[in-house]
Amino acid sequence: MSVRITDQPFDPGLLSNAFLAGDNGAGAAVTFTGIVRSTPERPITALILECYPELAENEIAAIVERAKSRFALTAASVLHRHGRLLPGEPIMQVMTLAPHRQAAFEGAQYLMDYLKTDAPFWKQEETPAGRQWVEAKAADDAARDRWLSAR
Amino acid sequence: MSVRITDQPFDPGLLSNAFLAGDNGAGAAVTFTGIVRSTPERPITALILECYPELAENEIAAIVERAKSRFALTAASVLHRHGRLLPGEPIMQVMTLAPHRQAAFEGAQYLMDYLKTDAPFWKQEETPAGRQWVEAKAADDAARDRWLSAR
Amino acid sequence: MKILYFAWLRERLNRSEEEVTLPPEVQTAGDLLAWLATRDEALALALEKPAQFKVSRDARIIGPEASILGANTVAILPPMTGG
Amino acid sequence: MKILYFAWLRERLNRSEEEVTLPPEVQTAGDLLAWLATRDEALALALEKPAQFKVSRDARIIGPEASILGANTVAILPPMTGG
Repeated sequence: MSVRITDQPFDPGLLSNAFLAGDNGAGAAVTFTGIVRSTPERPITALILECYPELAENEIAAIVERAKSRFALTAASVLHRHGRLLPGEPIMQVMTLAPHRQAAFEGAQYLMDYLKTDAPFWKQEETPAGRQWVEAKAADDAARDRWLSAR
Repeated sequence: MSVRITDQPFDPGLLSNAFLAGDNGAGAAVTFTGIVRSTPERPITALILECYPELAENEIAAIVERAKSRFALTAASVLHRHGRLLPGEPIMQVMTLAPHRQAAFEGAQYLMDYLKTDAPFWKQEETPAGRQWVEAKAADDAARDRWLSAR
Repeated sequence: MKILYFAWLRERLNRSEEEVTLPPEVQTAGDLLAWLATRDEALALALEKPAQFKVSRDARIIGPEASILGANTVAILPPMTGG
Repeated sequence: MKILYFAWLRERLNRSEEEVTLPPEVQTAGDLLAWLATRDEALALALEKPAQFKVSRDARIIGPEASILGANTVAILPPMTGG
Protein backbone atom coordinates (compact mmCIF):
# COMPACT_ATOMS: atom_id res chain seq x y z
CA MET A 1 0.00 0.00 0.00
CA SER A 2 1.56 3.24 -1.09
CA VAL A 3 -0.10 5.63 1.38
CA ARG A 4 -0.47 5.10 5.10
CA ILE A 5 -1.83 7.56 7.67
CA THR A 6 -1.42 6.34 11.21
CA ASP A 7 -1.34 7.48 14.81
CA GLN A 8 1.07 4.65 15.68
CA PRO A 9 4.90 4.85 15.82
CA PHE A 10 6.83 3.23 12.98
CA ASP A 11 10.30 1.82 12.48
CA PRO A 12 12.05 3.70 9.63
CA GLY A 13 14.44 0.88 8.71
CA LEU A 14 11.81 -1.86 8.78
CA LEU A 15 9.59 0.31 6.60
CA SER A 16 12.40 0.88 4.09
CA ASN A 17 13.23 -2.80 3.96
CA ALA A 18 9.59 -3.73 3.32
CA PHE A 19 9.51 -1.17 0.54
CA LEU A 20 12.80 -2.40 -0.97
CA ALA A 21 11.49 -5.97 -0.95
CA GLY A 22 9.04 -4.87 -3.65
CA ASP A 23 11.96 -3.82 -5.88
CA ASN A 24 11.43 -4.88 -9.49
CA GLY A 25 14.74 -4.27 -11.14
CA ALA A 26 15.06 -0.72 -9.84
CA GLY A 27 18.63 0.36 -9.20
CA ALA A 28 18.08 3.37 -6.95
CA ALA A 29 16.11 3.84 -3.74
CA VAL A 30 15.72 7.09 -1.81
CA THR A 31 14.17 7.36 1.64
CA PHE A 32 13.38 10.62 3.40
CA THR A 33 12.54 10.50 7.09
CA GLY A 34 11.22 13.52 8.97
CA ILE A 35 12.05 13.56 12.68
CA VAL A 36 10.67 15.67 15.54
CA ARG A 37 13.25 18.34 16.36
CA SER A 38 13.91 19.93 19.68
CA THR A 39 16.87 22.29 19.69
CA PRO A 40 18.49 24.31 22.47
CA GLU A 41 17.28 27.48 20.71
CA ARG A 42 13.72 26.15 20.39
CA PRO A 43 13.18 23.35 22.87
CA ILE A 44 9.87 21.51 22.67
CA THR A 45 8.48 18.70 24.78
CA ALA A 46 6.29 17.26 22.01
CA LEU A 47 4.86 17.86 18.55
CA ILE A 48 1.13 17.35 18.11
CA LEU A 49 -0.04 16.63 14.57
CA GLU A 50 -3.67 17.13 13.67
CA CYS A 51 -4.90 15.44 10.52
CA TYR A 52 -7.93 15.04 8.26
CA PRO A 53 -7.31 11.38 7.48
CA GLU A 54 -9.70 10.74 4.56
CA LEU A 55 -8.49 13.85 2.77
CA ALA A 56 -4.85 13.03 3.57
CA GLU A 57 -5.22 9.60 1.99
CA ASN A 58 -6.83 10.98 -1.15
CA GLU A 59 -4.44 13.91 -1.60
CA ILE A 60 -1.28 11.95 -0.87
CA ALA A 61 -2.38 9.16 -3.20
CA ALA A 62 -2.83 11.78 -5.94
CA ILE A 63 0.61 13.30 -5.24
CA VAL A 64 2.19 9.83 -5.31
CA GLU A 65 0.56 9.02 -8.65
CA ARG A 66 1.76 12.30 -10.17
CA ALA A 67 5.30 11.69 -8.88
CA LYS A 68 5.37 8.13 -10.23
CA SER A 69 4.30 9.23 -13.65
CA ARG A 70 6.44 12.38 -13.85
CA PHE A 71 9.70 10.72 -12.76
CA ALA A 72 8.96 7.22 -14.09
CA LEU A 73 9.30 5.77 -10.61
CA THR A 74 9.08 2.01 -10.18
CA ALA A 75 7.39 2.55 -6.82
CA ALA A 76 6.68 5.35 -4.35
CA SER A 77 5.27 5.26 -0.86
CA VAL A 78 4.39 7.68 1.93
CA LEU A 79 3.69 7.09 5.60
CA HIS A 80 2.62 10.02 7.79
CA ARG A 81 1.88 9.97 11.49
CA HIS A 82 -0.48 12.12 13.48
CA GLY A 83 -1.10 12.49 17.20
CA ARG A 84 1.44 13.41 19.88
CA LEU A 85 5.11 12.73 19.05
CA LEU A 86 8.22 13.15 21.16
CA PRO A 87 11.53 14.73 20.08
CA GLY A 88 13.58 12.24 18.06
CA GLU A 89 10.52 10.27 16.91
CA PRO A 90 10.02 9.85 13.16
CA ILE A 91 7.04 11.86 11.85
CA MET A 92 6.84 10.64 8.31
CA GLN A 93 8.70 8.79 5.60
CA VAL A 94 8.77 9.06 1.83
CA MET A 95 10.32 6.31 -0.29
CA THR A 96 11.00 6.08 -4.02
CA LEU A 97 12.43 3.44 -6.33
CA ALA A 98 13.64 4.19 -9.84
CA PRO A 99 16.03 2.78 -12.42
CA HIS A 100 18.52 5.61 -11.78
CA ARG A 101 19.45 7.89 -8.90
CA GLN A 102 18.39 11.23 -10.38
CA ALA A 103 14.74 10.14 -10.76
CA ALA A 104 14.66 8.56 -7.30
CA PHE A 105 16.02 11.76 -5.69
CA GLU A 106 13.78 14.11 -7.66
CA GLY A 107 10.71 11.97 -7.04
CA ALA A 108 11.32 12.03 -3.28
CA GLN A 109 11.89 15.79 -3.30
CA TYR A 110 8.74 16.37 -5.34
CA LEU A 111 6.73 14.24 -2.89
CA MET A 112 8.13 16.15 0.09
CA ASP A 113 7.51 19.56 -1.46
CA TYR A 114 3.86 18.79 -2.25
CA LEU A 115 3.26 17.04 1.07
CA LYS A 116 4.41 20.14 2.91
CA THR A 117 1.81 22.36 1.27
CA ASP A 118 -1.00 20.04 0.12
CA ALA A 119 -1.35 17.28 2.73
CA PRO A 120 -3.87 18.13 5.48
CA PHE A 121 -1.65 17.98 8.56
CA TRP A 122 -1.19 20.75 11.09
CA LYS A 123 1.65 20.86 13.62
CA GLN A 124 1.43 22.22 17.11
CA GLU A 125 4.54 22.60 19.27
CA GLU A 126 4.22 21.75 22.93
CA THR A 127 6.57 23.59 25.29
CA PRO A 128 6.53 24.05 29.06
CA ALA A 129 4.88 27.43 28.32
CA GLY A 130 2.00 25.88 26.38
CA ARG A 131 1.05 24.87 22.85
CA GLN A 132 1.56 26.87 19.71
CA TRP A 133 0.52 26.23 16.12
CA VAL A 134 3.40 26.05 13.64
CA GLU A 135 3.04 28.67 10.92
CA ALA A 136 3.13 27.69 7.26
CA LYS A 137 6.33 28.80 5.54
CA ALA A 138 6.46 30.84 2.36
CA ALA A 139 9.63 28.85 1.58
CA ASP A 140 7.48 25.71 1.36
CA ASP A 141 5.23 27.28 -1.26
CA ALA A 142 8.34 28.33 -3.20
CA ALA A 143 9.82 24.82 -2.99
CA ARG A 144 6.61 23.37 -4.36
CA ASP A 145 6.26 25.95 -7.10
CA ARG A 146 9.67 25.16 -8.61
CA TRP A 147 8.06 22.00 -10.02
CA LEU A 148 5.61 24.12 -12.03
CA SER A 149 8.31 25.72 -14.17
CA ALA A 150 10.81 22.84 -14.35
CA ARG A 151 10.47 20.45 -17.34
CA MET B 1 32.23 5.39 11.67
CA SER B 2 31.24 7.46 8.65
CA VAL B 3 32.94 5.38 5.91
CA ARG B 4 32.82 1.60 5.55
CA ILE B 5 34.21 -0.47 2.69
CA THR B 6 33.22 -4.11 2.92
CA ASP B 7 32.90 -7.29 0.91
CA GLN B 8 30.04 -8.45 3.12
CA PRO B 9 26.29 -7.98 2.50
CA PHE B 10 24.50 -5.35 4.56
CA ASP B 11 20.91 -4.72 5.67
CA PRO B 12 19.80 -1.27 4.38
CA GLY B 13 17.14 -0.73 7.05
CA LEU B 14 19.35 -1.80 9.95
CA LEU B 15 22.08 0.48 8.68
CA SER B 16 19.65 3.44 8.44
CA ASN B 17 18.34 2.80 11.91
CA ALA B 18 21.85 2.68 13.38
CA PHE B 19 22.61 5.95 11.61
CA LEU B 20 19.36 7.57 12.81
CA ALA B 21 20.13 6.52 16.37
CA GLY B 22 23.00 9.05 16.27
CA ASP B 23 20.51 11.85 15.52
CA ASN B 24 21.28 14.99 17.51
CA GLY B 25 18.30 17.19 16.95
CA ALA B 26 18.35 16.82 13.17
CA GLY B 27 14.91 16.97 11.59
CA ALA B 28 15.63 15.44 8.20
CA ALA B 29 17.29 12.18 7.15
CA VAL B 30 17.95 11.03 3.58
CA THR B 31 19.11 7.56 2.63
CA PHE B 32 20.16 6.53 -0.85
CA THR B 33 20.57 2.82 -1.58
CA GLY B 34 22.07 1.54 -4.81
CA ILE B 35 20.84 -1.90 -5.88
CA VAL B 36 22.16 -4.35 -8.46
CA ARG B 37 19.92 -4.13 -11.54
CA SER B 38 19.10 -6.86 -13.96
CA THR B 39 16.52 -5.91 -16.55
CA PRO B 40 14.88 -7.87 -19.36
CA GLU B 41 16.73 -5.63 -21.86
CA ARG B 42 20.08 -6.13 -20.10
CA PRO B 43 19.93 -9.26 -17.96
CA ILE B 44 22.96 -9.94 -15.79
CA THR B 45 23.70 -12.84 -13.46
CA ALA B 46 25.96 -10.82 -11.15
CA LEU B 47 27.84 -7.58 -10.71
CA ILE B 48 31.49 -7.80 -9.70
CA LEU B 49 32.94 -4.74 -7.99
CA GLU B 50 36.68 -4.26 -7.85
CA CYS B 51 38.02 -1.82 -5.31
CA TYR B 52 41.19 -0.18 -4.02
CA PRO B 53 40.14 -0.19 -0.36
CA GLU B 54 42.74 2.13 1.25
CA LEU B 55 42.19 4.75 -1.42
CA ALA B 56 38.40 4.31 -1.23
CA GLU B 57 38.46 4.98 2.50
CA ASN B 58 40.61 8.08 2.14
CA GLU B 59 38.71 9.54 -0.82
CA ILE B 60 35.24 8.85 0.54
CA ALA B 61 36.19 10.27 3.94
CA ALA B 62 37.32 13.45 2.15
CA ILE B 63 34.06 13.63 0.14
CA VAL B 64 32.02 13.11 3.32
CA GLU B 65 33.89 15.91 5.11
CA ARG B 66 33.33 18.29 2.20
CA ALA B 67 29.62 17.42 2.10
CA LYS B 68 29.20 17.90 5.84
CA SER B 69 30.79 21.31 5.78
CA ARG B 70 29.14 22.52 2.55
CA PHE B 71 25.58 21.56 3.52
CA ALA B 72 25.97 21.93 7.30
CA LEU B 73 25.03 18.28 7.77
CA THR B 74 24.66 16.95 11.31
CA ALA B 75 26.02 13.60 10.11
CA ALA B 76 26.86 11.78 6.88
CA SER B 77 27.85 8.20 6.25
CA VAL B 78 28.75 5.96 3.32
CA LEU B 79 28.93 2.19 3.05
CA HIS B 80 30.17 0.63 -0.20
CA ARG B 81 30.49 -3.05 -1.02
CA HIS B 82 32.88 -4.80 -3.34
CA GLY B 83 33.09 -8.38 -4.56
CA ARG B 84 30.43 -10.38 -6.39
CA LEU B 85 26.83 -9.22 -5.91
CA LEU B 86 23.58 -10.70 -7.18
CA PRO B 87 20.68 -8.81 -8.79
CA GLY B 88 18.53 -7.15 -6.12
CA GLU B 89 21.40 -6.96 -3.60
CA PRO B 90 22.25 -3.52 -2.20
CA ILE B 91 25.61 -2.21 -3.46
CA MET B 92 26.04 0.88 -1.38
CA GLN B 93 24.26 3.31 0.87
CA VAL B 94 24.65 7.00 1.55
CA MET B 95 22.97 8.63 4.56
CA THR B 96 22.68 12.25 5.63
CA LEU B 97 21.15 14.05 8.59
CA ALA B 98 20.44 17.78 8.63
CA PRO B 99 18.18 20.28 10.37
CA HIS B 100 16.07 20.66 7.20
CA ARG B 101 15.16 18.57 4.19
CA GLN B 102 16.84 20.62 1.47
CA ALA B 103 20.31 20.22 3.00
CA ALA B 104 19.77 16.50 3.66
CA PHE B 105 18.73 15.91 0.03
CA GLU B 106 21.48 18.04 -1.48
CA GLY B 107 24.13 16.49 0.77
CA ALA B 108 23.11 12.99 -0.32
CA GLN B 109 23.09 13.97 -3.99
CA TYR B 110 26.51 15.61 -3.67
CA LEU B 111 27.90 12.47 -2.02
CA MET B 112 26.47 10.26 -4.77
CA ASP B 113 27.73 12.45 -7.58
CA TYR B 114 31.29 12.52 -6.24
CA LEU B 115 31.27 8.83 -5.34
CA LYS B 116 30.36 7.94 -8.90
CA THR B 117 33.41 9.68 -10.34
CA ASP B 118 35.98 9.83 -7.53
CA ALA B 119 35.64 6.62 -5.50
CA PRO B 120 37.93 3.82 -6.74
CA PHE B 121 35.39 1.12 -7.62
CA TRP B 122 35.02 -0.59 -10.96
CA LYS B 123 31.98 -2.60 -12.01
CA GLN B 124 31.97 -5.66 -14.17
CA GLU B 125 28.72 -7.19 -15.41
CA GLU B 126 28.52 -10.96 -15.48
CA THR B 127 26.19 -12.44 -18.08
CA PRO B 128 25.87 -15.98 -19.48
CA ALA B 129 28.06 -14.71 -22.37
CA GLY B 130 30.91 -13.61 -20.08
CA ARG B 131 32.09 -10.60 -18.13
CA GLN B 132 32.21 -7.03 -19.32
CA TRP B 133 33.54 -3.87 -17.68
CA VAL B 134 30.96 -1.12 -17.20
CA GLU B 135 31.99 2.05 -18.98
CA ALA B 136 32.18 5.37 -17.14
CA LYS B 137 29.39 7.73 -18.13
CA ALA B 138 29.90 11.31 -19.30
CA ALA B 139 26.60 12.03 -17.52
CA ASP B 140 28.30 11.19 -14.21
CA ASP B 141 31.04 13.76 -14.83
CA ALA B 142 28.34 16.30 -15.69
CA ALA B 143 26.37 15.49 -12.52
CA ARG B 144 29.49 16.00 -10.43
CA ASP B 145 30.50 19.21 -12.19
CA ARG B 146 27.20 20.94 -11.43
CA TRP B 147 28.49 21.34 -7.85
CA LEU B 148 31.42 23.41 -9.11
CA SER B 149 29.21 26.22 -10.39
CA ALA B 150 26.38 26.07 -7.84
CA ARG B 151 26.72 28.34 -4.79
CA MET C 1 -24.36 20.09 4.71
CA LYS C 2 -21.66 19.37 7.25
CA ILE C 3 -18.81 21.88 7.61
CA LEU C 4 -15.51 20.74 9.20
CA TYR C 5 -12.96 23.09 10.77
CA PHE C 6 -9.34 22.14 11.48
CA ALA C 7 -6.33 23.22 13.55
CA TRP C 8 -6.25 26.85 14.74
CA LEU C 9 -9.50 27.57 12.92
CA ARG C 10 -11.22 24.82 14.91
CA GLU C 11 -9.75 26.21 18.13
CA ARG C 12 -10.73 29.79 17.40
CA LEU C 13 -14.30 28.78 16.58
CA ASN C 14 -14.39 26.35 19.46
CA ARG C 15 -16.05 23.72 17.29
CA SER C 16 -14.79 21.08 14.87
CA GLU C 17 -17.97 20.81 12.80
CA GLU C 18 -21.45 22.13 12.27
CA GLU C 19 -24.50 21.48 10.13
CA VAL C 20 -25.55 24.34 7.87
CA THR C 21 -28.35 24.95 5.40
CA LEU C 22 -27.05 27.04 2.55
CA PRO C 23 -29.05 29.87 1.01
CA PRO C 24 -29.51 29.32 -2.75
CA GLU C 25 -26.93 31.96 -3.77
CA VAL C 26 -24.07 30.04 -2.10
CA GLN C 27 -22.86 27.72 -4.86
CA THR C 28 -19.02 27.62 -4.87
CA ALA C 29 -16.24 27.07 -2.32
CA GLY C 30 -15.49 30.80 -2.51
CA ASP C 31 -19.16 31.68 -1.93
CA LEU C 32 -19.17 29.44 1.12
CA LEU C 33 -16.16 31.14 2.74
CA ALA C 34 -17.75 34.54 2.16
CA TRP C 35 -21.13 33.41 3.48
CA LEU C 36 -19.67 31.74 6.59
CA ALA C 37 -17.92 35.03 7.43
CA THR C 38 -21.33 36.74 7.62
CA ARG C 39 -22.72 34.29 10.15
CA ASP C 40 -20.97 35.35 13.35
CA GLU C 41 -18.15 37.51 14.56
CA ALA C 42 -15.74 34.66 15.35
CA LEU C 43 -16.13 33.31 11.81
CA ALA C 44 -15.78 36.79 10.31
CA LEU C 45 -12.52 37.33 12.19
CA ALA C 46 -11.08 33.86 11.53
CA LEU C 47 -11.92 33.93 7.82
CA GLU C 48 -10.81 37.46 7.10
CA LYS C 49 -8.06 36.25 4.74
CA PRO C 50 -10.08 33.71 2.71
CA ALA C 51 -7.31 33.16 0.12
CA GLN C 52 -5.19 31.31 2.68
CA PHE C 53 -7.76 28.54 3.17
CA LYS C 54 -8.15 25.47 1.05
CA VAL C 55 -11.58 23.88 0.80
CA SER C 56 -12.36 20.21 0.37
CA ARG C 57 -15.58 18.66 -0.83
CA ASP C 58 -16.22 15.10 0.33
CA ALA C 59 -12.49 14.61 1.07
CA ARG C 60 -11.14 16.06 -2.20
CA ILE C 61 -9.58 19.51 -2.41
CA ILE C 62 -11.46 21.84 -4.75
CA GLY C 63 -10.71 25.30 -6.13
CA PRO C 64 -12.57 28.46 -5.05
CA GLU C 65 -14.71 28.42 -8.20
CA ALA C 66 -15.74 24.76 -7.83
CA SER C 67 -19.34 23.91 -6.91
CA ILE C 68 -20.26 22.67 -3.47
CA LEU C 69 -23.88 21.94 -4.41
CA GLY C 70 -24.93 18.49 -3.25
CA ALA C 71 -21.82 17.96 -1.10
CA ASN C 72 -22.15 15.97 2.11
CA THR C 73 -19.08 17.37 3.86
CA VAL C 74 -17.08 20.48 3.16
CA ALA C 75 -13.93 21.25 5.15
CA ILE C 76 -12.24 24.60 5.68
CA LEU C 77 -8.47 24.02 5.83
CA PRO C 78 -5.90 26.47 7.21
CA PRO C 79 -2.45 26.48 5.55
CA MET C 80 -0.97 23.01 6.01
CA THR C 81 2.20 22.37 7.99
CA GLY C 82 2.80 18.62 7.77
CA GLY C 83 5.70 16.75 6.23
CA MET D 1 58.45 2.05 -6.23
CA LYS D 2 55.39 -0.17 -6.46
CA ILE D 3 52.88 0.48 -9.26
CA LEU D 4 49.31 -0.84 -8.93
CA TYR D 5 46.95 -1.43 -11.86
CA PHE D 6 43.17 -1.79 -11.51
CA ALA D 7 40.14 -3.10 -13.38
CA TRP D 8 40.45 -3.37 -17.19
CA LEU D 9 43.94 -1.92 -17.08
CA ARG D 10 45.02 -4.72 -14.76
CA GLU D 11 43.41 -7.28 -17.06
CA ARG D 12 44.94 -5.88 -20.23
CA LEU D 13 48.40 -5.83 -18.67
CA ASN D 14 47.82 -9.20 -17.05
CA ARG D 15 49.32 -7.96 -13.77
CA SER D 16 48.01 -6.09 -10.78
CA GLU D 17 51.32 -4.63 -9.64
CA GLU D 18 54.99 -4.33 -10.41
CA GLU D 19 58.15 -2.86 -8.91
CA VAL D 20 59.83 -0.17 -10.99
CA THR D 21 62.95 1.94 -10.65
CA LEU D 22 62.28 5.37 -12.07
CA PRO D 23 64.82 7.22 -14.19
CA PRO D 24 65.61 10.65 -12.66
CA GLU D 25 63.57 12.63 -15.25
CA VAL D 26 60.30 10.97 -14.10
CA GLN D 27 59.10 13.26 -11.32
CA THR D 28 55.32 13.80 -11.63
CA ALA D 29 52.23 11.62 -12.06
CA GLY D 30 52.02 12.78 -15.67
CA ASP D 31 55.69 11.91 -16.26
CA LEU D 32 55.03 8.45 -14.87
CA LEU D 33 52.13 7.73 -17.25
CA ALA D 34 54.23 8.86 -20.20
CA TRP D 35 57.25 6.85 -19.08
CA LEU D 36 55.23 3.67 -18.42
CA ALA D 37 53.88 3.88 -21.99
CA THR D 38 57.42 3.62 -23.30
CA ARG D 39 58.16 0.40 -21.44
CA ASP D 40 56.23 -2.18 -23.47
CA GLU D 41 53.59 -2.41 -26.17
CA ALA D 42 50.76 -3.49 -23.87
CA LEU D 43 51.37 -0.47 -21.62
CA ALA D 44 51.67 1.85 -24.63
CA LEU D 45 48.33 0.65 -25.98
CA ALA D 46 46.51 0.66 -22.64
CA LEU D 47 47.77 4.12 -21.67
CA GLU D 48 47.28 5.80 -25.03
CA LYS D 49 44.67 8.19 -23.54
CA PRO D 50 46.52 9.24 -20.36
CA ALA D 51 44.03 12.00 -19.47
CA GLN D 52 41.38 9.42 -18.58
CA PHE D 53 43.47 7.93 -15.75
CA LYS D 54 43.68 9.19 -12.23
CA VAL D 55 46.85 8.55 -10.25
CA SER D 56 47.15 7.98 -6.53
CA ARG D 57 50.25 8.32 -4.38
CA ASP D 58 50.22 6.25 -1.19
CA ALA D 59 46.42 5.97 -1.31
CA ARG D 60 45.69 9.66 -2.02
CA ILE D 61 44.65 10.90 -5.45
CA ILE D 62 47.08 13.43 -6.90
CA GLY D 63 46.96 15.66 -9.97
CA PRO D 64 49.11 15.10 -13.10
CA GLU D 65 51.57 17.82 -12.03
CA ALA D 66 52.04 16.44 -8.49
CA SER D 67 55.33 14.85 -7.52
CA ILE D 68 55.68 11.11 -7.09
CA LEU D 69 59.24 11.33 -5.75
CA GLY D 70 59.67 9.25 -2.63
CA ALA D 71 56.28 7.50 -2.99
CA ASN D 72 55.98 3.90 -1.84
CA THR D 73 52.96 2.98 -3.96
CA VAL D 74 51.51 4.67 -7.00
CA ALA D 75 48.28 3.40 -8.56
CA ILE D 76 47.02 3.93 -12.11
CA LEU D 77 43.23 4.20 -11.99
CA PRO D 78 40.90 3.82 -14.98
CA PRO D 79 37.66 5.91 -14.93
CA MET D 80 35.70 4.87 -11.87
CA THR D 81 32.28 3.27 -12.09
CA GLY D 82 31.17 2.66 -8.50
CA GLY D 83 28.26 4.13 -6.62
